[in-house]
Amino acid sequence: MEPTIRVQAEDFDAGCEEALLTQGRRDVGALVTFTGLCRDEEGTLAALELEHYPGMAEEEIGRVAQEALARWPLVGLTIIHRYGVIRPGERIVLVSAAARHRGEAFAAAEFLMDYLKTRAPFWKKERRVDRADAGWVAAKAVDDEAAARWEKL
Amino acid sequence: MEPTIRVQAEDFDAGCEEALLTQGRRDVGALVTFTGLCRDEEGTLAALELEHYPGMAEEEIGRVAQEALARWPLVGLTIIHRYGVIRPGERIVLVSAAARHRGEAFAAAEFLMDYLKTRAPFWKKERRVDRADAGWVAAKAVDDEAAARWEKL
Amino acid sequence: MKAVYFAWVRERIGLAEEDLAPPREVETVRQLIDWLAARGEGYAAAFANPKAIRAAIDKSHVAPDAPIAAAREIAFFPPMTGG
Amino acid sequence: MKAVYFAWVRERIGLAEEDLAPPREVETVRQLIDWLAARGEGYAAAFANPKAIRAAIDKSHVAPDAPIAAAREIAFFPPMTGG
Repeated sequence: MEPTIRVQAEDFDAGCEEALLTQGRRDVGALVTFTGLCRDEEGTLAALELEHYPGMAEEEIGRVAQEALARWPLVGLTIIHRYGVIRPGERIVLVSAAARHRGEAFAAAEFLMDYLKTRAPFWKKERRVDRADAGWVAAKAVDDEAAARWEKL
Repeated sequence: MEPTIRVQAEDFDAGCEEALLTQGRRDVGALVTFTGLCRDEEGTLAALELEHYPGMAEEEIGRVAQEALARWPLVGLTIIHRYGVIRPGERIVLVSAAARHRGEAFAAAEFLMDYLKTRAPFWKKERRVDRADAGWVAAKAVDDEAAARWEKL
Repeated sequence: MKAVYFAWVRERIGLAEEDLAPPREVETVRQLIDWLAARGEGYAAAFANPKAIRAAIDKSHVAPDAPIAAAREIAFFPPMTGG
Repeated sequence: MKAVYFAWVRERIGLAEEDLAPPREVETVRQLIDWLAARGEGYAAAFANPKAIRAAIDKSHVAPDAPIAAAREIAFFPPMTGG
């Protein structure tokens, strides 16, 4: 199974991506789609600037996808990650995993998000409503922990 | 937060339901959508007949939704369950949970599916391609176990 | 008291619903199942394995020892297989 | 060897990329970081806390003790915050 991986500045349509994974198929029992969106942090965030490492971003997401495929028998997988300026309410990332059974689809989608957070070469800079200077978002220990728990499985 | 709950014979559009949960909002950071579909079981299944208990189906899904809302700070929740004749490739159930953070949205969506499986009053009858008689699907111990693991949390 | 049946419970009994008037000594769901099982062949087949039967009173799940005195509608069905 | 920098590593150095020709005794990623940190103020600021620096060789993550001899492109950046 060849996953669909896209790194793009443009927005995406979650419903359209889900339809592509299932249409014309009769072997998909479960589809789990995660969409990550930009929050306005109680009105304080004006926008995120997402920097990425072109080339490595696609390659690293591909490696993470292969790890998921080695762990769970997915029948379809789409991962999209945007870069550039993203405003509150807009979509940032999509992971959509299709499987025969729901446990596999849930686990794969959550694993992929945890791994993308800590391994995909993207960096967020925050533009605040009330400040001229933008600051880089610090990596969170909680994200490292979320990724680390899959090592034990 | 008032969840949207629908029990219906008609198909639904996952992308449309997801859009309704997020449009015009700036406080949603994570949206997890589960779609359950009818598999053809390697070509042996002609259709599922889904029987339900009208009235109780909506009420019980509502109770399960309130349990999820008591456990996780969701900002949006939609649950749709179909009944009637459903053919391979068609959608059966949708759970879409919106939250600020991804862990909450993933946990709530998986909890809801595990609980719907064992508590929502729906029963599946299988029409086989090669047999005239249809048989009722037996409840699975694995589904009881999936629901039971949430009791420990 | 209205009784409603679903899935193979409904099929074995041959009815989707009926009115029941059990005697006063039938006080719990379990006792109602035993009383129903003695009503004829279809009922006996439907309730042959009480462990495979789930019940709801007024559209809420109940345990076998739940009292039935206040029930307006009691439902019997197999374990759920939705989702 | 081409070096590429991202996020605040790029900002502090003031360059997105450059060609590097480290001396032969610089054999590992860690040694290259030390060598870069001594090149000037911006580099010193970028690499002040080596624990906060991640590296990739030819677009794959590598550990600080990875050899750099065969590298065509080496990247330095902070911990990732995508997703």
